[in-house]
Amino acid sequence: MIHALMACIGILGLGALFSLIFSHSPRILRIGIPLSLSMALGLGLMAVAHPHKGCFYSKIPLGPSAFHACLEIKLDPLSSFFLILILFLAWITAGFGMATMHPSEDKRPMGMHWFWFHILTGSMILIIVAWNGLLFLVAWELMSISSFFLIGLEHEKKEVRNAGLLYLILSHIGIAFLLFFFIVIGKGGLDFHLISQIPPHQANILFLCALIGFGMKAGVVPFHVWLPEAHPAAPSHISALMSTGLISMGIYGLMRSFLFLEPSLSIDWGFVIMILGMGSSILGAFWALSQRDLKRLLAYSSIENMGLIFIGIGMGITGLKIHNELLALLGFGAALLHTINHSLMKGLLFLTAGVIVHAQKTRNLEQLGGLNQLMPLASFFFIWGSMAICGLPPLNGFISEFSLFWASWVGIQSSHPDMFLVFSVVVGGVAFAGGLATLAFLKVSGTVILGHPRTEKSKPHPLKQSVKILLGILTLACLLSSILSVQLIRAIQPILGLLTQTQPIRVHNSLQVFKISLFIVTGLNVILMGALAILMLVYLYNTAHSTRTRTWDCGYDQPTRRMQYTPSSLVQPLTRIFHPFLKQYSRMEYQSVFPNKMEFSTQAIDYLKEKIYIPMMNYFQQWINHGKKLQHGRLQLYLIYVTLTLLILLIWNGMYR
Amino acid sequence: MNLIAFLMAILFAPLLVSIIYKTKASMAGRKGPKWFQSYWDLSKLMRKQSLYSNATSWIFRVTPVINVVASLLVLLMLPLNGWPPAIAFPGDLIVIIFLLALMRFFTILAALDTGSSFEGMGASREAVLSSLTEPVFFLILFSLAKLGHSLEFSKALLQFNMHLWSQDTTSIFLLAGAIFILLLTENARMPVDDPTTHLELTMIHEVMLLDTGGPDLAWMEYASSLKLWIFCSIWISIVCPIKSSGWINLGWVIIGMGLVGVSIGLVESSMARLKLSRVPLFIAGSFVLTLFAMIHIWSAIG
Amino acid sequence: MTHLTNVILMIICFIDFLFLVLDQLKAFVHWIGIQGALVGFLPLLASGGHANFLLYLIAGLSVIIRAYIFPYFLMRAVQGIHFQRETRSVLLIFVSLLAGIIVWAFSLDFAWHLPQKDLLLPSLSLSVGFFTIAIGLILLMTRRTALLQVVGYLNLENGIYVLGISLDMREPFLVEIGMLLDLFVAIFIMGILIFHIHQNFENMDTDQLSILKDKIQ
Amino acid sequence: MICWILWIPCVAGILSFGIRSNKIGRWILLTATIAHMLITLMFWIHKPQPAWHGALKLDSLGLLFLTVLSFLFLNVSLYTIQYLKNEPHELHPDFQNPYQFFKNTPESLFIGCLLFFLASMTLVTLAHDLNVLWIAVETTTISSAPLVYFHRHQRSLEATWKYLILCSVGIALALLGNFFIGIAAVVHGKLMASLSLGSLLSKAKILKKAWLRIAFIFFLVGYGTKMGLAPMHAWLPDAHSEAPSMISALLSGTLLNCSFLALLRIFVICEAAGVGIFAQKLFLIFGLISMGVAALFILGQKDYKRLLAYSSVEHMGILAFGIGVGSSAFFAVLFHVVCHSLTKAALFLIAGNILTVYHSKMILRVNGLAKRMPYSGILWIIGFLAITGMPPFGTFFSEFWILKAAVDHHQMIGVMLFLLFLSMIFIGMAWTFLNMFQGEVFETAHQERRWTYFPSAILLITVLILGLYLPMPLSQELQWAAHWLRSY
Repeated sequence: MIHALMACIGILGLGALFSLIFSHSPRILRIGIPLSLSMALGLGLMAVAHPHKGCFYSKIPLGPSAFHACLEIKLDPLSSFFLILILFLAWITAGFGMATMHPSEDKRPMGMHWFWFHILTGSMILIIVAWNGLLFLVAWELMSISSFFLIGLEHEKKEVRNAGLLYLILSHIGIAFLLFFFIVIGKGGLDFHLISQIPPHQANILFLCALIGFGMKAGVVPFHVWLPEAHPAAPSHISALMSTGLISMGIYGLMRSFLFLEPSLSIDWGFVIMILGMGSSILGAFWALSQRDLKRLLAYSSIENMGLIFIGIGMGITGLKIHNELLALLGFGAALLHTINHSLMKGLLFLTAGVIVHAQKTRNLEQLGGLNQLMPLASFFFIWGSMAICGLPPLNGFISEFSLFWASWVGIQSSHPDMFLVFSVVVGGVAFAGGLATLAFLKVSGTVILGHPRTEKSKPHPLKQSVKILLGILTLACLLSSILSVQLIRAIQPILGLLTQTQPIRVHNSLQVFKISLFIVTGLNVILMGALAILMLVYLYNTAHSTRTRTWDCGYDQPTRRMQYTPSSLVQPLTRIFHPFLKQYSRMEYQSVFPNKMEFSTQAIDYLKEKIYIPMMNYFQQWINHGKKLQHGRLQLYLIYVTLTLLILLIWNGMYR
Repeated sequence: MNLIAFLMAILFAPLLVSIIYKTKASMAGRKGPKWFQSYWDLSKLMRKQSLYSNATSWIFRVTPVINVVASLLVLLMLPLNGWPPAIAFPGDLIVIIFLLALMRFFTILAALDTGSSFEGMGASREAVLSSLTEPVFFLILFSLAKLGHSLEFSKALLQFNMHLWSQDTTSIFLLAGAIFILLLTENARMPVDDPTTHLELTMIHEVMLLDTGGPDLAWMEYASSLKLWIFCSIWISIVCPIKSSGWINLGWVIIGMGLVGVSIGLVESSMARLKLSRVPLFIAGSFVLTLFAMIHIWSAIG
Repeated sequence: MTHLTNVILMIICFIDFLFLVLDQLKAFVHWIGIQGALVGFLPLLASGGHANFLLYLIAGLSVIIRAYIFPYFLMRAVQGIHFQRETRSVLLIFVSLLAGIIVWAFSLDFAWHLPQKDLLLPSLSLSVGFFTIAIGLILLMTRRTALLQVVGYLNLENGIYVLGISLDMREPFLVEIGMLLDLFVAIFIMGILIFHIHQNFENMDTDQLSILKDKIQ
Repeated sequence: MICWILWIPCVAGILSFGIRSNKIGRWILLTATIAHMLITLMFWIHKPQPAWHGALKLDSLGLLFLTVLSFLFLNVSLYTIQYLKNEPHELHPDFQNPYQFFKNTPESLFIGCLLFFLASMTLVTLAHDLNVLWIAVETTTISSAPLVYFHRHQRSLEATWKYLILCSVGIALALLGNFFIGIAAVVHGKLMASLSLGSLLSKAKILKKAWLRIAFIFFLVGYGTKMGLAPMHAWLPDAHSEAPSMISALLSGTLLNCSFLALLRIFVICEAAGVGIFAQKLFLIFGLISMGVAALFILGQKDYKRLLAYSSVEHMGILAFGIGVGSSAFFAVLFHVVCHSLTKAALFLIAGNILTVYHSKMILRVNGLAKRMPYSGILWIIGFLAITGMPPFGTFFSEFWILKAAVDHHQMIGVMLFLLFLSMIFIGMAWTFLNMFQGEVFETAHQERRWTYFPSAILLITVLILGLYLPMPLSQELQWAAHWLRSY
């Protein structure tokens, strides 16, 4: 169904134009944009549903024709997977954006925003289906630019501007690496099917480039700096799309580049990726739990989850290299499962956070509280998402963590003795990251969602019908992707076959045991829910006669709202234990010599950024300032440059002979 | 037959708590509560009227049930020395850990739901400690699985017989020590937490239940006794080198449970509660034991 | 003829050395005029007596422009100027003389390496040409006064002209006229600019012409 | 026919010198440029016969540069007319130094010089003789110097002075290069070839390589000064920042190209004579140095017009790099010439608009373009995307293919440096452009006149279209030109 795919991309392009043209008429946009994205989703589904023998080629005309660039597109199982994911996420987030953004509130026309939104979606689709290096790069650049403009919707604010710039600059640095990668890999021809086998010494450098380029987009730890800045700055539906779809493109790219280089790669890459993954999952969780900003916390949690996905990929690569097929299958499988699951739950969380922030007008966790009493439904969604992301049964996060641990068990059991240690470290790391992430979300759910509102001013805030439906869809999706996990595994089997170069039937057979246990787990989840329901009835009967009163609180006489445990005090024991990693700036303010009012606040800092990147940048800046003295302003000096150049060249020419 | 372990847990879990109390009392030279005092307490609590803070929400209501359901599910997957569990499949040990995490998650949420600063304090401590114990727990269970060559927990634990004992004595000892520390930590036992003190500021687990009363408290107490049983049965299954699924197993279980209960009681009456800032070191001790065990296992295979 | 040519070349060379030690602005203008006149005569000497009308025309134009019009422009530009000299230390003069001698040696050497072809002028002309070019560049690079930079540029152009004549690079008539015209307009504009600089900055010291540079944070 | 395109601007220039009426002068400018454009278009249909004994000849390469020149000049003159209308004729204060008053150059003089500038650049594109080429390039300098000095204040005076002296010295060195080519052509004491391109190319094999190499060095330093290759670029930021914006646009968009064209002509001779590798090596080195220097000065730049000027240095570096890389990059280099000229000119024109509204060239003083000057703001951003080589603009594709050629020719270190410098430049540019574009402003939106942003819009749309679709004739001509470059 090549035509469906082309039509899907075309619709997105048309949608972009449409939103530009009707930029100033929100009423038309309100109909047109959901329509175009729904059509794109439908067409994408059609394209995936009827692949021509699993994949197809086509040539689309793009770029200067004289460069002889016939740009191929292809839909293989890996692409199909991401295609559906991206289209679904774009559809959901666009719906949310339509529902929550009010053109009347700020008078800017929304057309430009939706233009970039369509471009972003379209470019992600193009990346996924691109079967040509040039097309891939074009789409990748478009994705970066369009997401930059989406982040900068409220560019009047300085922090939004800075965040956007940081994002743009870092993605461009990533693109430099990708340019190198695709050009070198495309030496024989830019089309991917022309890629020949790369000699190992080159392959390792190339994979490093790919890792930096795609890692930059995925936001794994040494390259994560943009992520916690950009997500809070962007409007919520954009941060949701970025934190799910956009960073998944990094995963896609990494898998794709792995496929190109697979035969010549050394096993060390598996370890490197696992180390990166562990680093970003543990550090991401650490930073997440010490944040004071709701969206920053979620952003750091994305870093953590990207780390988990990277661990999965690393396991897959290691598995391939030690010829442990099951490990490879499970590693990649866990990575893919977690990509879906993370997208669903992080989408839910970000969108809910958007609702909360929009209603409460602050992202500061210390000021939020008792949301359950103000917006119960949103609170429910948030707790649901938190459960999912903490990997608690019966939701989908549990399934992917289960697969991850299962895969590491396979590694532990493998005949290679050292693998026991390697994968034990992985188990410990993942579990540690999981524990920290749980703490982070306990912090939000416990002190922000539950309890009393911290100020009297907070008002109840009902959700819009459409927002309810969209969030409901995601909520249900979190549950369904857990319940249907066996089907999901079966659906991604062709991808696993592709990634590990294994026959489909062998994939099917190798995964049989895992699928059975997954099936039992699913059964257990159902039992859990069933038992919960039944016992809940018993319990309700049991506690039917109940009264409501004030919190006892050990008989404390006058508890006030301000006395509740705050988010940062909740995690304080941990931040104290790990204070070298969780350096906090604290600031105290008092107003006069005899202070009657004092303020104390702490702020978690990103160790890597503050201690490495910023000093490095400052050093670089000094260096550049020294260089600027070359342009001194004196004509005589400039003439000396010319003469010296001439002399040096003449002398060099003498030696050249 | 597969349900014996499960039924025993349901029936005798509160009794295990009583054993601990009895030991502590006799060490202190008191007579102590009756053997079945825990049961009477539960039934009395069940008959009381419940009282809810107006800060609380559905979380608070659902937590007792989740606690009970999750621990029951775990028990369904847990062998008891020789007796196999009702459900067993590769990877069940992962599910066990996550079910325990689910319990903890909701307990902490319920504590925070009341908006009380005391309970917030307890929740904070519980949350931080559990985030530290979780990786250790994972490592211990995976090491056990490695020793027993199966990700199916019951299958792995069945391997802990004489043969394995004679082969891997050191690592089994180390792991048994590690899991005992974990048992004390997870079940709010003495060097970590003092469930019987009158000072709320020093408590961890109990302070979270300050606002829970009546039937809710009963459910919660029952769930925590089940949790204690869970850890004890894991410990017994490791330590006891004789596995048989016949009635003879009953003897081993009784001896084992009695031993565990008594030893917990002994620890409780001989040790003072650790300073809170020392508790992570206590957990680190468990981690170090596990690490040594793992290195031992590695050197054995490599 | 050769002797005459050599004498002229030596005078040109002498003027170059003079430029290294002079400090009176007006003297510079006078001497560059004299040099221009000498350079302008060279084509006639190079033709070996077979000069045609066009050659006379070009030589005439060249002499008029170089010896009369350029100095006139420059004198106009510096009229009413208060600073009449560019002061430099004696040490610097010695150093620059030394540099001049070294450059002279190099240009003698460089001229040796050129392929031996039929030169229209004695072989000394090549060295003198290069030397004049080098002195022009040195003037441009070391002098602070705008006027002296123009003198340096003219010196450079004279040197190139000497080289061109000696190597028989004479072009078709129109091309040569075009080159002369270009030079003429260039000097004309430079003169105007010097006038403006003089008006705007009180003196012609180009130290003041260094506002435009990249600011450092 | 070929002379017409030279004489029309010349005559128009002389006319406008004589006519004191500003209005007629502007009409003369417009008519001459339109006529120029029309003749150029006619040349596309059929190429004119050579003139002046083959010294003037239009080949594909020349036609390409001529078209860019003509198209750009037309747009710039549209802008210029609007610009001149808004300029005060009396003494007015300098906005950077309000205690100083100055008067503009008389308009008739300005327009006359502008037309001579056009004529001289046209001559560069047509010249097929190294001497004529030299005269033409020298003429471009002296005809543009008064243009730079349009605003007669101290800073522009300084800029003009530096421009004039530095470029004159450079061109003088290029003349020496001509002489050395002459020496190279001497065999057995006899001059074997004249300095016309045709004869040099046909007798390239007998040229002495050693002398040709020295000649090439002189040309590279000489014309390179004019082209703005680092480290000879120093006049460029000063002149571009102080000239009126449309002049900066012309300098960047056309003048630099002309010098590049001159270097290309020399390069072909070198290639034909067998010192192509040597020349390419030098091109490569100077390209990278230029990009590096540009990167150095673009990072943390304070003045947006200087920033654009340094960006021109960078792009000249890219062109030189491309030539240095090897024959498979020639097509992309020529394409890059087209795209860069149009983009940079558009950006300078918008910079002029910004300057008239904000009265400051300081980047920090300018923010919130998106709201205060919506049209210019959006064009500013589009220009940013185009100049930094973002798809789907033509610059992306040209840079991509230059890079690809470099990889294909195993210039790995070059490729890495290229990418490094491009990233650094992107950082500097992004910081500047986006901080100017975004931000809160409290003034109301400025009413923009249509002809202040139309020309740049046309130019940028052209770049966009070139990125998406390259018309057949243009592509053909580019290919022929690239073929001419590599056929010797």
